Amino acid sequence: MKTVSEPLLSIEHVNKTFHSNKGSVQALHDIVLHVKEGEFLTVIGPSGCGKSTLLKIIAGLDVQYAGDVRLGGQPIKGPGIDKGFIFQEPRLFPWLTVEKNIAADLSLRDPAVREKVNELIALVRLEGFEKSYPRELSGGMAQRVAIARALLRNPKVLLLDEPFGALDAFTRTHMQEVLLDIWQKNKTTMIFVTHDIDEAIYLANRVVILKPRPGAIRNIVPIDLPLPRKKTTTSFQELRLKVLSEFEKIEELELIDSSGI
Amino acid sequence: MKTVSEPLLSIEHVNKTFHSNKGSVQALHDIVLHVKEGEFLTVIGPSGCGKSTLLKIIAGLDVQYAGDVRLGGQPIKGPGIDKGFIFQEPRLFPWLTVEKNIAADLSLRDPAVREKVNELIALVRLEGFEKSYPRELSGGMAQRVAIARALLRNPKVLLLDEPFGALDAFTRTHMQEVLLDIWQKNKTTMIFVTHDIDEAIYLANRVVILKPRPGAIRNIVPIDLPLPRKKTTTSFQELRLKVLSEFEKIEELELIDSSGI
Amino acid sequence: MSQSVSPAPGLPGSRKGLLTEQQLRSRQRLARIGLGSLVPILVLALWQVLGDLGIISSLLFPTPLRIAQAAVRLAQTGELGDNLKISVLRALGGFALGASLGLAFGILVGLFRQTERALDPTVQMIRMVPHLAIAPLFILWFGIGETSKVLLIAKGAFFPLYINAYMGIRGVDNRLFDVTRVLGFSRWKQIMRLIIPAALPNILLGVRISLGVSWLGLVVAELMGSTAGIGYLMSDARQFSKTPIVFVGILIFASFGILSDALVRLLERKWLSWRDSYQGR
Amino acid sequence: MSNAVKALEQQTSLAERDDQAELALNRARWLKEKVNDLVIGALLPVLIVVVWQLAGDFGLFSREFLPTPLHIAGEFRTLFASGELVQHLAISLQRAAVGFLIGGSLGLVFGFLVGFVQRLEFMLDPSFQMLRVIPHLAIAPLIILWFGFGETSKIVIIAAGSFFPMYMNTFLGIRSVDQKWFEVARVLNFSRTQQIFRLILPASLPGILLGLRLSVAISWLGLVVAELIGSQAGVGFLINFGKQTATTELIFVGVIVFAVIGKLVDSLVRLLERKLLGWRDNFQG
Amino acid sequence: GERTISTGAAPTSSGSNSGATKASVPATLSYGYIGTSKLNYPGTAEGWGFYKGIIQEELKKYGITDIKLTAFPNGPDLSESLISGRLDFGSLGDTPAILAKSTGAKTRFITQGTTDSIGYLIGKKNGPKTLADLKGKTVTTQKGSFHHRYLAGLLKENNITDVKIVHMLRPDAEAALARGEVDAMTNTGVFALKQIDQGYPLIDDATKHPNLIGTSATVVSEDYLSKNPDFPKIWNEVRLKALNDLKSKPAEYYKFLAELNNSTPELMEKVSPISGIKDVPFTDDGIKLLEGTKKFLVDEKLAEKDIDIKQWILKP
Ligand SMILES: Nc1ncnc2c1ncn2[C@@H]1O[C@H](COP(=O)(O)OP(=O)(O)OP(=O)(O)O)[C@@H](O)[C@H]1O
Ligand SMILES: Nc1ncnc2c1ncn2[C@@H]1O[C@H](COP(=O)(O)OP(=O)(O)OP(=O)(O)O)[C@@H](O)[C@H]1O
Ligand SMILES: [Mg+2]
Ligand SMILES: [Mg+2]
Repeated sequence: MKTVSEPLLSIEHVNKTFHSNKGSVQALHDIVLHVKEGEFLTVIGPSGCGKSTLLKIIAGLDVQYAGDVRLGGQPIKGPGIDKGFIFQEPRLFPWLTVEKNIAADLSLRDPAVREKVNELIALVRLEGFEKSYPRELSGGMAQRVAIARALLRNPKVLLLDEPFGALDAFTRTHMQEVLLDIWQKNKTTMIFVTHDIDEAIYLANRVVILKPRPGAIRNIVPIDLPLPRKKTTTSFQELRLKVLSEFEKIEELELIDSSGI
Repeated sequence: MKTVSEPLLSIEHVNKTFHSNKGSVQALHDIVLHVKEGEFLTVIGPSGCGKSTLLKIIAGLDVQYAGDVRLGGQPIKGPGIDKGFIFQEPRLFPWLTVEKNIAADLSLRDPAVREKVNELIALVRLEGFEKSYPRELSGGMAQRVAIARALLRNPKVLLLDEPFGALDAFTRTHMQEVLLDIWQKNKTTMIFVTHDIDEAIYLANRVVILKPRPGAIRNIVPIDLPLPRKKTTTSFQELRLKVLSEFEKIEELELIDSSGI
Repeated sequence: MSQSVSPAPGLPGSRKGLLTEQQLRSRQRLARIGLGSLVPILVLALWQVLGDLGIISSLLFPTPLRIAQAAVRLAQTGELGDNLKISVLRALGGFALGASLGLAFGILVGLFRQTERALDPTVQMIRMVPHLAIAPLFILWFGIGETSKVLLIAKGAFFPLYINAYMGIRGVDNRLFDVTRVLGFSRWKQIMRLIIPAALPNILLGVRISLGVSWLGLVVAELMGSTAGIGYLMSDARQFSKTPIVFVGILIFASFGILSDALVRLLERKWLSWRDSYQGR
Repeated sequence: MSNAVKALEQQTSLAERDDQAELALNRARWLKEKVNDLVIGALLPVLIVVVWQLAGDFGLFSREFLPTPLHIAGEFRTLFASGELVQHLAISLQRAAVGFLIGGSLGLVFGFLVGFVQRLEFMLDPSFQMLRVIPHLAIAPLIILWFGFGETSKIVIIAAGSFFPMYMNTFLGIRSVDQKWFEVARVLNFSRTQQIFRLILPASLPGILLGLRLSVAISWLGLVVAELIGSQAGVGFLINFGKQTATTELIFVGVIVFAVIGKLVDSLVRLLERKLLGWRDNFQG
Repeated sequence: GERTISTGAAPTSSGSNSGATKASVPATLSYGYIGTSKLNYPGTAEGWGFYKGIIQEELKKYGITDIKLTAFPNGPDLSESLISGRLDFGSLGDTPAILAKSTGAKTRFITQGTTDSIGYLIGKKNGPKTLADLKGKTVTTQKGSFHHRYLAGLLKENNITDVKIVHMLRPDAEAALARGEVDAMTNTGVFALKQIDQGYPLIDDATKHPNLIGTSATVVSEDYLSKNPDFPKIWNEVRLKALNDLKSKPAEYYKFLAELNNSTPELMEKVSPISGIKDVPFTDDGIKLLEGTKKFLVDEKLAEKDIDIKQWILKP
């Protein structure tokens, strides 16, 4: 099944089942996926289909699965500095201020760190809140802190679990540009979970569509539009329809035309 | 300033400032807003502009503000069963199963409650997870439990803080329909915070646009489209452009056309 | 830890997962018991050997075998069983009284700032009053019957539960409190569905400490004119320099510690399974 | 409570207030609340003392066992005037402090180790749980055997008492740190020390501080037992001496000193709690 | 492992000249006594000697430069300390000393300082007045002490069998008696007098039963004796010196006692008269009392094993 050009990340026949006393839930079923270095992959799928689970397995946070996951040819042993992760919830440390949350294990007394942190705070537009505690932040602000925290470390692979979910349309657009910038500059490999189909197409090289119960890959749609993309172009709209129709096959919804997703 | 026809909810010159040892943040500035009974109001605005704060004040969760807020002519003393609230995060009780979280203080042994809970679980599409604990749920699933919990009580006023933020496009559309259904059936007054401009226009009688620092009302756009609405109609798109341009005046973004929000 | 529990990635073992997990769990329990008894067994062996070699005074420190003999003798005469029964009843009675009051007051003080202000300073002061110093007052007020003993034990059991319940409640996340307010929980429901479960880890810790303290309180309580009980047995044996019996008492105390601890752990496993907290590595 | 605050706010909020005024108001309110706390808190003790004195004056109980507050005050004055009390107090405080420092820090360290490493938990925790319920009085001879009857044994007794609450609360504090933060720490590649100092320590701080409070209390109470053998000074000695010579006033002076100092130290820890746990958004009653 | 039999021979060589042993004598000596006080001295001749520095001065001549005094609340605590080797010698009541010896403590008995420890039996108000009234009643005592021995002996002599004896420390017992919860209690010296003053009936006291009087015992650990075989002789000499000094200033002595016990010199003179302090290590009467006590403890199965008092006593 291996592709000829060695992929950076290879996921081979991954199955994952959660057990509890009430029974078991199969979250992932025979997932096969290869990601090249520097690729931007977006993942979409219905709520509860296993996107977060997949991301956690790639991050090395969850090692109780069947199958084989390799990064750069090596089996993934655990999380590491080379893999950045943005959780679905902000998960800030409540006892640390914004800037300390971003610095996390690094010392703010190090001028290089200090400078980078300040830069990132400006990038996520949180100037003036450096010394605030998480409970003093709004939902979107907390999420931006979490993004800044992951970006600080310049990981080789960045795993993002709905990072822009709590952001308004404009902040979101801004953050998308920031992410694309970083991607192009650093050649970071991105795996990005989102619920926004436009966002998925706007950012990705390939869109992975998952279907639920058990979570499995429904289809992978390559996006070959040149950058920068415009959401209003016909080619964009065509791809959008394609992704939507794939999605549609999963769900039995007839609301699409009326709600005009 | 009072309108002639007595509004259900009247917010008069509300100011809210958060104090901390690092200084103070004015979250709301001179907010004046009147909501009629049975109205569907959506609130949009940049992240951190004070939407959640406003909702909490209306709910009676936050009483340390200046100004006057009245519900049905009475000053709001505190939260109550007549005002439903869906928080920005799910805030489920981690020690209760899904069905018990939805029932919350009601007993599942009561057949009426039982039936209603089962109905709601079906409505938010969580069949099979009745006995799961919150930590076994995905982000979107948890949010749907929170929605079901608020819906169970049939409140007169429902305050929703980005309730569909963690849902995929299709589940989201489904939930929008569910909400509209309830609104039409029960004549619930809805105040709905969202980041999705389409959603805001699709659901609302009026869209309130807030601007940040300090949070103040930028404009209120009445939506007079008949129900059911279609997002693809020109009138919808016109309103969309209007809301966008109002929004645009707040932010200094030039990305709009390229990203095509 | 999690690393070693998982089936090695790459093995197609999802079907077998359940089985191995159970096996692993029972193996883990065995390892746990084994590891747990390691230290006591080593200590006992060393103790016996040193005692036999005469390195430690067998008068002050009778060897485990002699202690065992004394225990067997006491058990055969029925003395041990009778005294144990009385002591357990006293300790449990005192614990039940003190702990339930401690819980009730802890909840009251934790819930309402008004009661906190009025009661907490006084309670904190009483907490610092030593048992031994006020034993005569207890006798004067409550006599030397069971009442005073149970009350003295209850006094000891009160505080750990009080303070843990109180602090547990004050540690409840305000965001969940807001949820109960929005959902219009009654006070009672707020206590039963939010406060108790949220403070449960702390409350159970309080129960553990309280149980230990009640058991320890026996020693002082049974000094107050009693003719039976393990505490009495120990102090009596000390008066007559019967050290092995003192050690039998100590062993009973120790095993009670283990027992009560296991009990509360069981409760923890049952009631706190919803938690997803750190388990050590 | 909060309604009162609201009313207060509304009264003054007609005009726009600047931050300065608001802050000053906040501070004044805080001060008022503190004074209020103190008054309400003192209400019950004062009431008890008054009833106690009156009951004593009416001869409802015998002075032999329960002297009246005035008598105790008299004894207190005598002891204080002669400088004895301060001396006893100084010695006791020193013993309790040293014992607590040793026992508390050992409790902290072991709580940490056992909380952090599951294998150590399995190995050590059962033994600690056994040791926890062994009465001091019963093992006094062993303490003498090993540590004599000088300062060492006193400090050992106090340290042994203060070890366990600290140990148990630290252990529990660590074990209730939410797993999701550990995931964050792992993703951010925290080193062991960083995991301890940036995650576990702050997250388990509420538990540790509670342990501190219990532990301080026990080291203080342990003085009575510790100062039973071979001591000529200390508050615990005063109590024991009072018992031996049937000087009830002396016992009560000791008890009251215990209660008051204990309460003060406890308040100190709570102050620390407020300082260190400012980041928490928890229920305030 | 009991190896107590052969040791009787060891101290027979005590007649050797003191100069030879001087070098091997440990410079520190630790002494234990019963009773908590602010001065950290016991009563009687020993206490006086320490208080006045007489004993220190004398012992210096024998190479003992450092003396540690330790107060104990109870006899058993002191015995345990002796066994543990933390104490070299100590003074306590005869009953706990015998009890410890009978369980195998390696001690020798060197001085019987007083033979006048009087136990009092105090009844509750409106309670029993005579010994016969005690039938079926509850009496508290501190078990293992000389009052226990007194009470048990008293009851036995009078053939009163169905009395419930409960162990209680003195302050607790006084409270129980005040409450009327127990019918009688045993007490000593000052405290008994105080109770009688308060109107509690005195049912009996040991002065009426000379065979039930308690004595005190100074015991040395065998371990220490092996290092300093001359010690019994030295100690008794030193003690005698202190006693002689004390006898010359009785007023000062009673004041000293009063300070120790938080009491008055008058009361002290009454309960601990100087006349009670013996100027020889052992008297025949004293040994007889001791034998009686031992026999009683053994007969009552309070002591584990019988011991030979003659063997135990080490006459210098
Ligand atoms: N710890 C767990 N224990 C048991 N079941 C779990 C656990 N975590 C997730 N699941 C189950 O696995 C499935 C996939 O969950 P996952 O969080 O991966 O979904 P998701 O695709 O991220 O959904 P969402 O978009 O709503 O976040 C769900 O059915 C969920 O109930
Ligand atoms: N408890 C608090 N203490 C101090 N400041 C706060 C607190 N809560 C909110 N704020 C501040 O108030 C402002 C408004 O916050 P709010 O949560 O209302 O924003 P929001 O509009 O809901 O944003 P989002 O869309 O990101 O959720 C923010 O600047 C925030 O920092
Ligand atoms: Mg997810
Ligand atoms: Mg918000």
